[in-house]
Amino acid sequence: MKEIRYIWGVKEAIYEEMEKDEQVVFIGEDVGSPGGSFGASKGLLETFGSERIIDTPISEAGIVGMAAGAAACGLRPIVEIMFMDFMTVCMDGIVNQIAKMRYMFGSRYSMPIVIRTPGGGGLNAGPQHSQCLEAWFAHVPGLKVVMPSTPYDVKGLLKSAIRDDNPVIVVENKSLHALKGEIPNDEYVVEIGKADIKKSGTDVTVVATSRMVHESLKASEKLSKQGIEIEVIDLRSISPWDKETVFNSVGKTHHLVIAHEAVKQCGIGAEISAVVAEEIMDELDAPIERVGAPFVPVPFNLEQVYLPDSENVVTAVEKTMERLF
Amino acid sequence: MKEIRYIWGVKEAIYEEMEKDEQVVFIGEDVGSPGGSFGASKGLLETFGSERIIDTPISEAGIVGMAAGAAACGLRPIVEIMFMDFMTVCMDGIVNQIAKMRYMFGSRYSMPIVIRTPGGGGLNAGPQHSQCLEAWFAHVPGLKVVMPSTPYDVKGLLKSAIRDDNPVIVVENKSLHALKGEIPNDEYVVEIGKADIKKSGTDVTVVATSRMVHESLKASEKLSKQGIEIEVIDLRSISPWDKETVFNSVGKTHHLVIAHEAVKQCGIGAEISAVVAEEIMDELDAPIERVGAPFVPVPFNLEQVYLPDSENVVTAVEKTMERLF
Amino acid sequence: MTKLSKKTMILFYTQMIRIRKMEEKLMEVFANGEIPGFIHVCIGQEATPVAVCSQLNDSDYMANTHRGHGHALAKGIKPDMFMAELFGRSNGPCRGRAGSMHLADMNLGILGANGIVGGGIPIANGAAFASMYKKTDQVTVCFFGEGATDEGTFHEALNIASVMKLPIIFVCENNGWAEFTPQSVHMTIKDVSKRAASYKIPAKTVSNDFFEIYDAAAAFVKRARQGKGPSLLEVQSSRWHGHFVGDAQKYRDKKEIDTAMKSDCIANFKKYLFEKKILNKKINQKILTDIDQEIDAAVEFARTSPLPEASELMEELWA
Amino acid sequence: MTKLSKKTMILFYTQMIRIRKMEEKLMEVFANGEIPGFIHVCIGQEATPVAVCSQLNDSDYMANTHRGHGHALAKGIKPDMFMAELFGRSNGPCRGRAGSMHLADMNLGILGANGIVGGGIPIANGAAFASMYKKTDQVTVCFFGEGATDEGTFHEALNIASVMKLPIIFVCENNGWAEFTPQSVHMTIKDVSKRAASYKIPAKTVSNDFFEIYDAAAAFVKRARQGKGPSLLEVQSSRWHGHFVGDAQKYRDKKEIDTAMKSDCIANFKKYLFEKKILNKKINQKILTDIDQEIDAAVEFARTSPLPEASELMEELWA
Ligand SMILES: Cc1ncc(C[n+]2csc(CCOP(=O)(O)OP(=O)(O)O)c2C)c(N)n1
Ligand SMILES: Cc1ncc(C[n+]2csc(CCOP(=O)(O)OP(=O)(O)O)c2C)c(N)n1
Ligand SMILES: [Mg+2]
Ligand SMILES: [Mg+2]
Repeated sequence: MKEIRYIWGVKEAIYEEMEKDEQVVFIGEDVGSPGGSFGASKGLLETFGSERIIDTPISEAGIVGMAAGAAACGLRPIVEIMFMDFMTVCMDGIVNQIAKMRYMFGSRYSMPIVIRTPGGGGLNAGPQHSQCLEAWFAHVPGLKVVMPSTPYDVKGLLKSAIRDDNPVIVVENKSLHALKGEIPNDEYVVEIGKADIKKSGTDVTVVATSRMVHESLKASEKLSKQGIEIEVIDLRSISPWDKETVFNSVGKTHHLVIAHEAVKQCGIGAEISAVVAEEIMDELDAPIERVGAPFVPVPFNLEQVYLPDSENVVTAVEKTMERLF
Repeated sequence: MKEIRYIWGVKEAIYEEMEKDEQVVFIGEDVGSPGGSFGASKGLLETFGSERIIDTPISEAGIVGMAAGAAACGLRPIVEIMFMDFMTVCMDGIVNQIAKMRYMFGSRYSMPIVIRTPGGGGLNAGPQHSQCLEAWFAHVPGLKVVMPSTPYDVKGLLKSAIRDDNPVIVVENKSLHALKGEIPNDEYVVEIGKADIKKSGTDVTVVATSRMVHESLKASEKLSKQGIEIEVIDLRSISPWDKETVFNSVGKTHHLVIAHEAVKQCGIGAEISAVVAEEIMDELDAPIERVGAPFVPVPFNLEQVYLPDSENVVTAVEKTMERLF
Repeated sequence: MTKLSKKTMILFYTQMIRIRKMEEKLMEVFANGEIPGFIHVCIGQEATPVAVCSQLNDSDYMANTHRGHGHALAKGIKPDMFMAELFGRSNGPCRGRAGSMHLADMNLGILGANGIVGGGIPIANGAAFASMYKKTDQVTVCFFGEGATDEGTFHEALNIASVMKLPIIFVCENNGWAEFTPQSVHMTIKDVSKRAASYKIPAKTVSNDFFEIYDAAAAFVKRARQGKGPSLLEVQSSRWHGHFVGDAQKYRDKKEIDTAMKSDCIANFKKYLFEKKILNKKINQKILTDIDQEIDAAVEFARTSPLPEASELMEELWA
Repeated sequence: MTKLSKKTMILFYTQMIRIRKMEEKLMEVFANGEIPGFIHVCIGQEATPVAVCSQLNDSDYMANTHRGHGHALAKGIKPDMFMAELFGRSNGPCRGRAGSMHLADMNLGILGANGIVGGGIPIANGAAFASMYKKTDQVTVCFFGEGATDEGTFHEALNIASVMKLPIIFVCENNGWAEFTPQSVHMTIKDVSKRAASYKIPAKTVSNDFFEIYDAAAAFVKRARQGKGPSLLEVQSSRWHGHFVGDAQKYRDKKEIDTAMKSDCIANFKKYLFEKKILNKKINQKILTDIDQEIDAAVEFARTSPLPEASELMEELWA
């Protein structure tokens, strides 16, 4: 085992897969000699050269479209979109082209594309650099969406994403980039679509994504002191998401809280809540609670107030415990 | 009363509001002398001239951005995006700029913009001309989203949208454009955020949007024959949506089906299902059922199989009736 | 002017005729209600796809637009396969899921028509990048209309192609109309080729004359194949019919259409062949008859091809 | 060269000094951790905002970018209000919700800095359209960097401005760098002004010399005010510091920075003023001292301004 930072997990995954497979190329703004705005490609240019580490103009739609064509012709591009908020300038490429090309062209070829992008707040970067838009992509058939929360998961999931023959959106969280964690020295991957129980418990299931996994773990410590043992499920993949793990846990705890950083309305939490209520309503001893950001843009100054945190998880857990039929 | 087509309701709303308020302008591709791809602006150029009916290049991002600036400087632009699928090429303008400008600039001015766009299938127009993406916009704080289903509603809601000092996305459905319906001769508006009970009933609440309202009404006829009286609520606005009307109905029927044309995952149905299950779970005598499109792109050839219809509503209603606690 | 063998010229003529007759037949079967959705025909513009695609090998790539029948046929799709796709049949190259507006066939390097104006231009770059990366000598041709050059993707893609020196030829078929809007309403320049200077890309504007297009395309394709980078070819083309089949063109001056029809790229080519005695009435008649038969057979093939099973809907979203 | 009164020239000099000293102070307080988020300073580029905005009235509009402090100050924002916004205080023009990267003040025609590269360009068109529509003689100035001209929005917006003949002046501050990437990596042309030809928009490239910028801007603003349409002004500017404060510019040749610093737009202007005896040491010292005081006061104002209440978060999303 070794301890690395989250962003190094990203880099190691790219590095290892590029070494293994010549068809993998990495495309983005400032990803060459600068090594990327968050350092994900530091040193990669030196190893793989400018043919495989491609520094582009500020033209996200152009980049994503190029990745689409390259994938259709046999390459396996990884695209970095510097901030998730910038996905708004290349939605056509992602949604109308990449997500649909395989299916609409008769399922005759594959579209192995990874789009990596950091979302979320934490840098006081304001309304146009802090959004969590993953639910949009989960609403689009033909895209897989993962949201790793630890160095271990990001490395393993990114490697799976690169090997996947389908388009995968990999959503990082800026505030996790510096997070340290252990990973094996040997090669490993994390399967897309599998959740991970980050802490087991018996009283309340907390399904969390990305940064909110850590907030839920923090909440867990506080709640433990009150005698409440929550089970923290790190969803890891939001499309497809791991119904089995969630259902098993709810079947045990009979209480569910869902926590993400995105606003609640039409977020992935709504989907999970809906599916649980539809399919295993009888298992619930109390209404499901969702934790998410308030329904306003992310303000530059009040980010700390804005961001959902462990306190919100504690409150939601307590609320769902209030009532026992 | 008079009978008009849905698309004429659109035009009448624009016409009346442009007559009343000089600040209203209409911007889009082929909207001038051609009168718009679906005829929404037929004849408007003759009345209002090319200063107010603005034919643009094929540059959706440019158009939407222009509307943003114009609204910030006192105009009240209505933008036509020809197909909802093309919203993908102008998401930045809508999401990062229009939705946020008021709030992020200190709530010191208003952003009266309407973006009209037809979504949905029905024309066999294939994967890039048939999508229902309204949930994306409902996920964005700062946007209102309406989905009128009748000539009456579209005229009234569009008029409200034009008068609203906030950005409103008006989602039409192409297959409804030719629909006829009665509207008053006198002026009226329909309030944004208010649902409409299109048919009352006692057994199951069916919350539907847009075209699925009509499918639900069709389902209602079939179900009546089996002795099941559904209450069909036309949500009309999806952000904000009318919790009160939905809750009242569920409080009466204790059964809920939600029907929309978009795919279920992370659709607006997930949100409604989640909110109902969270806030009034005790009212439910059976799990909520959602009706939505299958999780694949809209194929050119199998559109009829793809589109959710009255049969799906019937099945969902029957399923939710199977179980009575 | 490039020297072409008689046989080759007859072949090009045949290809142009095939496209025109195919479009005419499509208008007919569409009017019958046999084809769902909407279709955009390229009658009047046949010279460009044939002149440009004749420079290409099967392994070269081509991306095109909603008005894409001519390009697909010129790039080598068989009429029966083509028709089956437009009829939405399961045996079409896209299993009928794509139809006219998204037709693709990677076996022939056809990257796909596109329902999004400007949507295909960055994708074409990707194909060009892939072949450059693999160090093959493949080139990519990307067709689009003058209307598409107002989209941001046109700009981004040409800049990227220039920076990366991609082996790609951008071909703008300037037919003067974007749906119901004439060029003068949506841009202030006349020659779209001027836009290439923003990226230091060589460019040329040619008329709708087959040989002019052919020569310019040959030079640009050669350039790309030699690794010298992208270029932009603009053809002053003309659209005879409506934007889509069923559009009565009420917005358009009859005289303008008449003028366009008078300088028919096919008629001019035919006249040349007759003058040069490459073609005579008899051969011409045979060509027309053969193509009629071929097209009738394609329609019949499509009509009798299996409609998709409902179960196909959910098949193979994922690789 | 335009004739300017001594008083005016002193004013311009003062404005440039104010911007530079403000940026220097910001680097200091940012390093202290007093300003959240990140900030982009425009040291080295001060001539452009001052020369351009001096052509404008309060009622004229201006849209700018992440590197927007200079533009906002030149367009008339008071240092204390400016600083309060950057400190995230409730009494800032945007209630502290915008900060550096989105600062706007519609009372001064400041449409807003923008966190999205290229995001502000179409918005500026909208302001220009509004004033044209209302038949005022307002003009709009839109600032952006050379990196932004690779975005599709640049292309779409310039084309629209041309077609609509909007009263707008596009000003590209070409500082040679987009984040950590030099211009040559992301475009193959040198003069961004060449891109205006795609839209038949008059354009000019000038050096970082105040008077050159001033004269070119004056002509273009006059043109716009007379209803003659849009124009593009490119300034060959230079960025002395990192992309954001804290960026150590390891990717950049020291010599290049030294060269840039040697042709300092402010030093050159000052030299001219000294030579022409418009400025002397005494006046200069007073200007510097006054501005130091003004800036200190602004920082003090911001520091002592109220932090937002948590309850403000949910206030007035809707009008
Ligand atoms: C992004 C987008 N905007 C608008 C449309 C609608 N549309 C389809 S074709 C067309 C005109 C295209 O004109 P041009 O590029 O000149 O091609 P032509 O039809 O003349 O071949 C438009 C506006 C679209 N399909 N996609
Ligand atoms: C759409 C988008 N892509 C990327 C970025 C990240 N980014 C911020 S500033 C910048 C460079 C801009 O360069 P330029 O336009 O030359 O302006 P300068 O910083 O030199 O003033 C980039 C890439 C962004 N903010 N928005
Ligand atoms: Mg055209
Ligand atoms: Mg720059």
